[in-house]
Amino acid sequence: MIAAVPMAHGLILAGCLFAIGLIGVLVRRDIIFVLASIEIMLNASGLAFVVAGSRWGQPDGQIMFIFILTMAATEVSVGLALALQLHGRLRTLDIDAASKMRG
Amino acid sequence: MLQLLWLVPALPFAGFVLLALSGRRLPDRWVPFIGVGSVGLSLLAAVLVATSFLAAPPPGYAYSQTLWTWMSVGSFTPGITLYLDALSLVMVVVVTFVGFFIHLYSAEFMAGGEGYGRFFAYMNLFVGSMLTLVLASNLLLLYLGWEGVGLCSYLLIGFWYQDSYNGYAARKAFVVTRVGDAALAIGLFLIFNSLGTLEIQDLMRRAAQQWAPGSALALSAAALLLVGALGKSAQLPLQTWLPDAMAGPTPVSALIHAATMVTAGVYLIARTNVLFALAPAVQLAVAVIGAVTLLLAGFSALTQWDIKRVLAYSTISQIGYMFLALGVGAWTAAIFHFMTHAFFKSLLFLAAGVVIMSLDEEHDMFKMGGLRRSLPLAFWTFLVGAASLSALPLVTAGGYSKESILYQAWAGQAGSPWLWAVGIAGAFLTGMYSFRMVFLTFFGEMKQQPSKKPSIDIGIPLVVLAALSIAGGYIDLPRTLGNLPILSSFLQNTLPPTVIAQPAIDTELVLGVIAGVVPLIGIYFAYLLFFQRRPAYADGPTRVARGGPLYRLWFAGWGFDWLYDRLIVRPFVWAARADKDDVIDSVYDGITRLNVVFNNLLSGTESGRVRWYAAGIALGAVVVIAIGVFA
Amino acid sequence: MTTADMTSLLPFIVMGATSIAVMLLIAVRRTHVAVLVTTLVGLAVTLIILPAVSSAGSRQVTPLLILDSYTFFYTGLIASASFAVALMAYPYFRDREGDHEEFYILLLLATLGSAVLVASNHFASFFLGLELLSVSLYTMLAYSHWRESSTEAGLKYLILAAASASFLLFGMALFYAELGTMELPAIIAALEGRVAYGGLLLTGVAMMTIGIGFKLAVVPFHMWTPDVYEGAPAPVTAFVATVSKGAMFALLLRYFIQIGVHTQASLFLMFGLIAVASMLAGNLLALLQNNVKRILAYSSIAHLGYLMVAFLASGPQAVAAVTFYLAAYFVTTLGAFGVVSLLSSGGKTEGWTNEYRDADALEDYRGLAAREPWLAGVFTAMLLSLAGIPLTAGFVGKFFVVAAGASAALWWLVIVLVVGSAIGLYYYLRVVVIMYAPFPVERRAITAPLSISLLGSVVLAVLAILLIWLGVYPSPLVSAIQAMVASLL
Amino acid sequence: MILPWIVAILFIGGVLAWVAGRLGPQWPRWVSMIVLLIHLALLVAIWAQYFGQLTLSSRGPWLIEFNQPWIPQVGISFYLAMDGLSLLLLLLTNLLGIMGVLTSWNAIKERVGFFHFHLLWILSGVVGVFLALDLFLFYFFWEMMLVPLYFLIALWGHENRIYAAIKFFIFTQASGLLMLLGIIGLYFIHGQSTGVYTFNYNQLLGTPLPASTALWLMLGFFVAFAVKIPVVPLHPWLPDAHTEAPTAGSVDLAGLLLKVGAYGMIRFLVPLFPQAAFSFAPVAMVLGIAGILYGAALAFAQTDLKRLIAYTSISHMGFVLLGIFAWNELALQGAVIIMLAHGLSTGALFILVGDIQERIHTRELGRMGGMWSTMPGMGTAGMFFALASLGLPGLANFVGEFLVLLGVYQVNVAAAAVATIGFVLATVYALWMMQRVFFGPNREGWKLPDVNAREATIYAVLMFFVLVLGIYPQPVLTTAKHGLDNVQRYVARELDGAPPFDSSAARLRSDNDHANPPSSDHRSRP
Repeated sequence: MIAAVPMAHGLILAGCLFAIGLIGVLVRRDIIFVLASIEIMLNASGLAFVVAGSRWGQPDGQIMFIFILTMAATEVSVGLALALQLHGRLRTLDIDAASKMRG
Repeated sequence: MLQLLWLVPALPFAGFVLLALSGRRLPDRWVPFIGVGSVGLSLLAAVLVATSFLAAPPPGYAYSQTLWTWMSVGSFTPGITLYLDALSLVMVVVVTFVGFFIHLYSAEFMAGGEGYGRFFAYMNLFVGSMLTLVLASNLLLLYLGWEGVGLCSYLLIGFWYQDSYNGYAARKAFVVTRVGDAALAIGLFLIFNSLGTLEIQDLMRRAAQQWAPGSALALSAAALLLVGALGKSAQLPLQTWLPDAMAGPTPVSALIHAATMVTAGVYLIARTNVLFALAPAVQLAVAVIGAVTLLLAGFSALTQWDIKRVLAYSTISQIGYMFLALGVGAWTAAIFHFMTHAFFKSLLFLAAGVVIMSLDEEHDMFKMGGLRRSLPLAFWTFLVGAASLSALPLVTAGGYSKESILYQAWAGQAGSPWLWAVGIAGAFLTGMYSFRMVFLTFFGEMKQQPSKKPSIDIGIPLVVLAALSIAGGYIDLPRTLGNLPILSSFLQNTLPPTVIAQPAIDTELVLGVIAGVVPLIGIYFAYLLFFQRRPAYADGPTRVARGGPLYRLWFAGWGFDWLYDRLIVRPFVWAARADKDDVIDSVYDGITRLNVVFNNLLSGTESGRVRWYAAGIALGAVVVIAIGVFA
Repeated sequence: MTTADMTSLLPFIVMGATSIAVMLLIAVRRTHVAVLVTTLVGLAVTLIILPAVSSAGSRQVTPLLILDSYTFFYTGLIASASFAVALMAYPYFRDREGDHEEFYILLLLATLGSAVLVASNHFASFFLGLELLSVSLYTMLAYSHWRESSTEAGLKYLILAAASASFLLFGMALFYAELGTMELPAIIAALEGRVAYGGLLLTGVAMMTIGIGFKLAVVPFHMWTPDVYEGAPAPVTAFVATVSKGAMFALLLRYFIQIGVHTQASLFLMFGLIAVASMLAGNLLALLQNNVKRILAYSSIAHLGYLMVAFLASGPQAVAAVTFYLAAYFVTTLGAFGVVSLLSSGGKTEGWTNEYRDADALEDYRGLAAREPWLAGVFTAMLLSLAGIPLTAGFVGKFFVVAAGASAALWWLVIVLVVGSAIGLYYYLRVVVIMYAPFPVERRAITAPLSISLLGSVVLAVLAILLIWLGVYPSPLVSAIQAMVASLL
Repeated sequence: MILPWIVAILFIGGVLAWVAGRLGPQWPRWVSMIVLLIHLALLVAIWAQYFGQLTLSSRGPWLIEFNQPWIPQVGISFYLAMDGLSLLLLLLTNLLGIMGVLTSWNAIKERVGFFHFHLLWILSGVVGVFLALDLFLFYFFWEMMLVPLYFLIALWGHENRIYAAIKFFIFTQASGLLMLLGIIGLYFIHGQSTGVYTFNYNQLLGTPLPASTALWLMLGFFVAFAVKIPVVPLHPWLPDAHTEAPTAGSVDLAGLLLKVGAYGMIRFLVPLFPQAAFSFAPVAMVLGIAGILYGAALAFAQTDLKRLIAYTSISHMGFVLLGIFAWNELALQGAVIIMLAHGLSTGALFILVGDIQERIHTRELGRMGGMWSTMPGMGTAGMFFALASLGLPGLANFVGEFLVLLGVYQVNVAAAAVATIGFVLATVYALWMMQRVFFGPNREGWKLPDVNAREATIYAVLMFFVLVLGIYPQPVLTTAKHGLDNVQRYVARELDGAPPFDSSAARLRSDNDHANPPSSDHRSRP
């Protein structure tokens, strides 16, 4: 049985992934990529759940991961639908174009 | 008949209420009947009460009549109670007597003018308040009368309200006297707090028991009462308002600023004599203030060109004599001088009123002259008044009263030769300025033709007062001249007798002669300066402009007005005006501006861009985690 | 799953069934009124069976849900709120083009999601309920697709909600990693003895707070609120401001008060700073705002700050105070946004551009008292309640929150509350004054008379009466709440 | 059972007036007039009925009580009670209410019903405050009376009324919240120490409080009442609110709302926190004196007549603050008399300004002057009330101010002495106002109608009361005595061991050597 990977490593990996996703959301201007980075963030937390689950040897972590996957899917689909609508109106996918309201 | 006492102050008040309510509806013909009538009835009542008082003096030589308790709060229960004794009897009779004749005079003098009813309403209110002041048995009721007369002097000085100067003079009078009243009020608090009562007779008894002579309480109480008296009686340093008070109609000056109100301070000190006896230092201060005031006022009177301002300064000077008498413990002499002064000073004012009226409101003596043939009645009565003012010996009432003051200033136990010397110098000055006034107005060539002749209504008061200015003195003849001290012995029932240090007869004789001769010298000087060498100036103001610096200083009342204006009035007005928009308000405006700044700062964060919001959340996350984990 | 479990689950089942019924109805024949009626009937049935079910006592149904009187009280609150939102939505969407029926499915699903949130006893149900609510919200926010700002609002909310959801999940994961269990009672038991939480646990709680903080729109996660409130259609804004925040706060209360998270000094300070920041920033941001929806958005941030003060006080007194305050806040915010939505739906407001703009500019409200005295009266009552003036529920709510704060001697928080509400007075009164200002003559000609729908005014009337009733005689509700709280702690 | 009616009549009257507004402009005026007259009849009946028994021994602390549980779970009860002090202030409220209605008889043209609705609700709020003895109910009425007055100023005010209305509202509301903290703090401390959680005034009295918390709670109350009185640093809302309010508004504002603060101090602040109040007394007295002098100085400097009168009320209420914190029989009676006298005289001055403004449509002193010639009636009234406000003996204000200073002198000599300067400054501004408005040349050539019948009756009634209160204040004093004894009942008990908190009074007394007769031992409280 391969040597058990210590939980801390797993969590650190999940943390790095999470940070990458977050930076992606902040930096990217295209809606599609923003949605992608959100996906990364969600998967990072899913990974954390799986690692935690494996530490306690319970399936709960993986069940939560499945919930997260399904939810991520719904989010992205709704997100793409909204992006489509925005593109229809503004002819651009630039997220900053959608900032008519301020102040 | 003593029960009628309450009628004496009530009648003038009733007159005031009637005139105030009727307002403009009452035709001018009826106004004097109410105005003069009410004071006349009050005089009648006073005389009745006086006769029954003298005939059968009530026990303890005092009669007290309580109308109702004004207020009762815990141990503080002042009542509206009238107290009649020898002192207040003299005051009541003089006030009502002089008041009645001045009302008679003003019935004709003020006729035809606008606000005739209003004038008599205020005059009646004044007489009522003065009588309340004089008859009050406790200091609170005295304070009510005290402020009442101050109010009426304000209303009457500012009677011709169209001219804003009169308004200024009236406000000045009320504010300056109000300063004195504030001190008096503090005196009242001190007395009540320490003695537990404001009833004058009780507080004097308790003060004698509890306060050691010269103790802090006695000194401060007497000092506060003195400041109150200074304010009302226009003595140093609160005398600046009286010369400006001449802006009011002449009968007002005669009644209020000569005969009655200004002597309220004298009455207060005489009434609370025990407190002053307990504080010898303050009593000495009274004498010194009196002496200094009579000198300064005398010099100032010498330089005035307005006939009424001369009389105003002369009043300040004569009251200085009364304060001198009170200071040296000559209580009865002070009251005697008050009585004679009331007669001859109101006479002078009324006669001057006739001159002013007939010369179409001309006040400048240098523009008058040679009126003795055209206004004989005014001339002769004015002459009698001036003689009595300058205390011609033997003949005039003023002579007797001033002579007794001067004698007791020298011989009195608290007196001193210095005070006497100042008194004599004052007498010299009085003789000089009073006859300067006579020569300038009535002698020399006629500059203006008098237009109106005074009628009978004005004549009677002049003649009566002239008679009293002459005969008034015989009521209290000193030892050297017939020894008939009727008034003093009568007053001794209330006021303590004066303690004479060396009662030697010859000193009294010598002093009497000196007191008689000095005014004559003064008159002679006036004759030299103002009768033989006719002054070349066309009018008063040029005379002052040409006068030397000392002359201008005296004209401006020794610069007190200038000093107070610089010291108090200007800074207060500047400070108030500078802070008009309330600096504290700007503090709150500052707070609101701070809020607006924060608002702009924060609403900057609402940039509308999603990535900015995400950054906000990320930053917030870092901060929250940092605090959550490490704090 | 015994029959007893099923009966206590009945309200949730009914809500789910109604949404399905609505879907079927749309498939059969698309009529707006019928859909509305079914939704209302469904919600009404849920409300009716609630008291019956809650009398059966609290039961744990599957490790996910705990159905005690606390849950049923909040479910009742949420259901009645969405009932009101549905009634407001009908006149709002009636004369706008595009099909409106799907809105009610989303509304029902969102309500179900909130109900699950309130009943949550396990991280899984927490997450499921949250996502069910969020996803249906994305589309509700973007529902008036003919208006670009609505799509923008939906998109912004989606991106930020997803991001914060991932924070939440990561927090849960850390919790799970540390304690090995995701059930609330087990967590409480595990943390019972522990005095100092480990680093992992603290980070976990902090990460979860970020997710929850976003949903409650407390500072520093509040920046999305004004744009989303302004962009979304008025009834949806009402829903977001009340149900989504209310449900999340109920969950926060259940979880963190039972865990006793405030006993940790660092966490207490964290929540305290969040509360202070929200109270001050919320009020300060609204000061010079000229858009009514944005003013109400900022004011709701501030009100959440006030709620946090009571939450930090913790103990039965605090839970009762929070619950009453939430009830009062629901009534007031629904009323306020109800007026906005009614005005936006009553025909063409003046200055109409091609896209149907909601009546949210302050100028739309100038002289409203002259034109619509009753509407202006209701809106004034709601604003005064937000400001905490007597005769309104807001006053009694604020009194209970301050009492809770004072009882726990959180003097510095209570002082900030006083300062915040003093600042807040300014912009509430600003709106009130504009309504009673004289209506300029030149605008009078070009403004068509508003045809206010009967349905909408009935809702507002009921809300106004409820507001005054809670303000003047709140003791029945207070006793109900105190009974409910006794069951929770 | 009569007490809730006293509050409810005005409440319902307000709604009736609003409804009557639909029928026509003159209806609401008559409705509010009738409602106020009924209210007056009720009050006078109570006063007549209990006048004989106005001592604590005969009637106990409260003339009438009404106690009904309101929110029992939290210990809040609808507890109204009336004693001598509140009866007097209710009579003042009613009188000024009638004056407010009379003076705005034809001044208010549009939305008359709505106007009278607010007017009567302010009065019902104030009546509620004077009667409430449950601290929560007191706070409830305290906040409730703000809203109608806010609307009164914001809708019927003058030029920048919105600024003034919002400023007034925020000042009072924010300080009210601080008082709420005080109330709740006291509620919990009492609850923890005695187990009984209640807002009932009688039970909260005498709660044992540690000194520092007592001070903080007392300060919470003090700030709220100080904003209302107003005490100097917290006063800037008053001049704006007065200047912009319609005449009826400023009459009620000056006459009633200022008294609420003073009443609150006498009823709640000192009895609930006696030790803290007396350790705070020197500071409060300094603030009182500052109020007197600052108010008078600023009144003199104003160019807007109504603003001038607003500042004068700051000066007058400075005396009240002084009197309350001297806390002996004389000072308290004086404070009550000043409250009544200030309500009457300053209310009358505001009506006068309103009438002048109706005629010349401006309040600028620069444009007035010489109006006595065209309006002697108005001039006499103005003179009378100006003299009342400068404290002329024989009129009401003097009695109050003299008693206050007499009482304060026993406690703090320096304070009394400096406050007496207030007399002089009062003379300065009162006469300055008369000069600028009525005397002097008629530069603008005003030809104005003199006082008409309605205005004359208002002035006559107010003059009558000011005069009677000045000449024969005894019935008012005995009624107030009942209230004040009731209030001092608790404090006296607390203060047995209190040191004389002003050394100067003690030093002065120790100087004189003779033994003092008992009367002057002012340390023994009644």
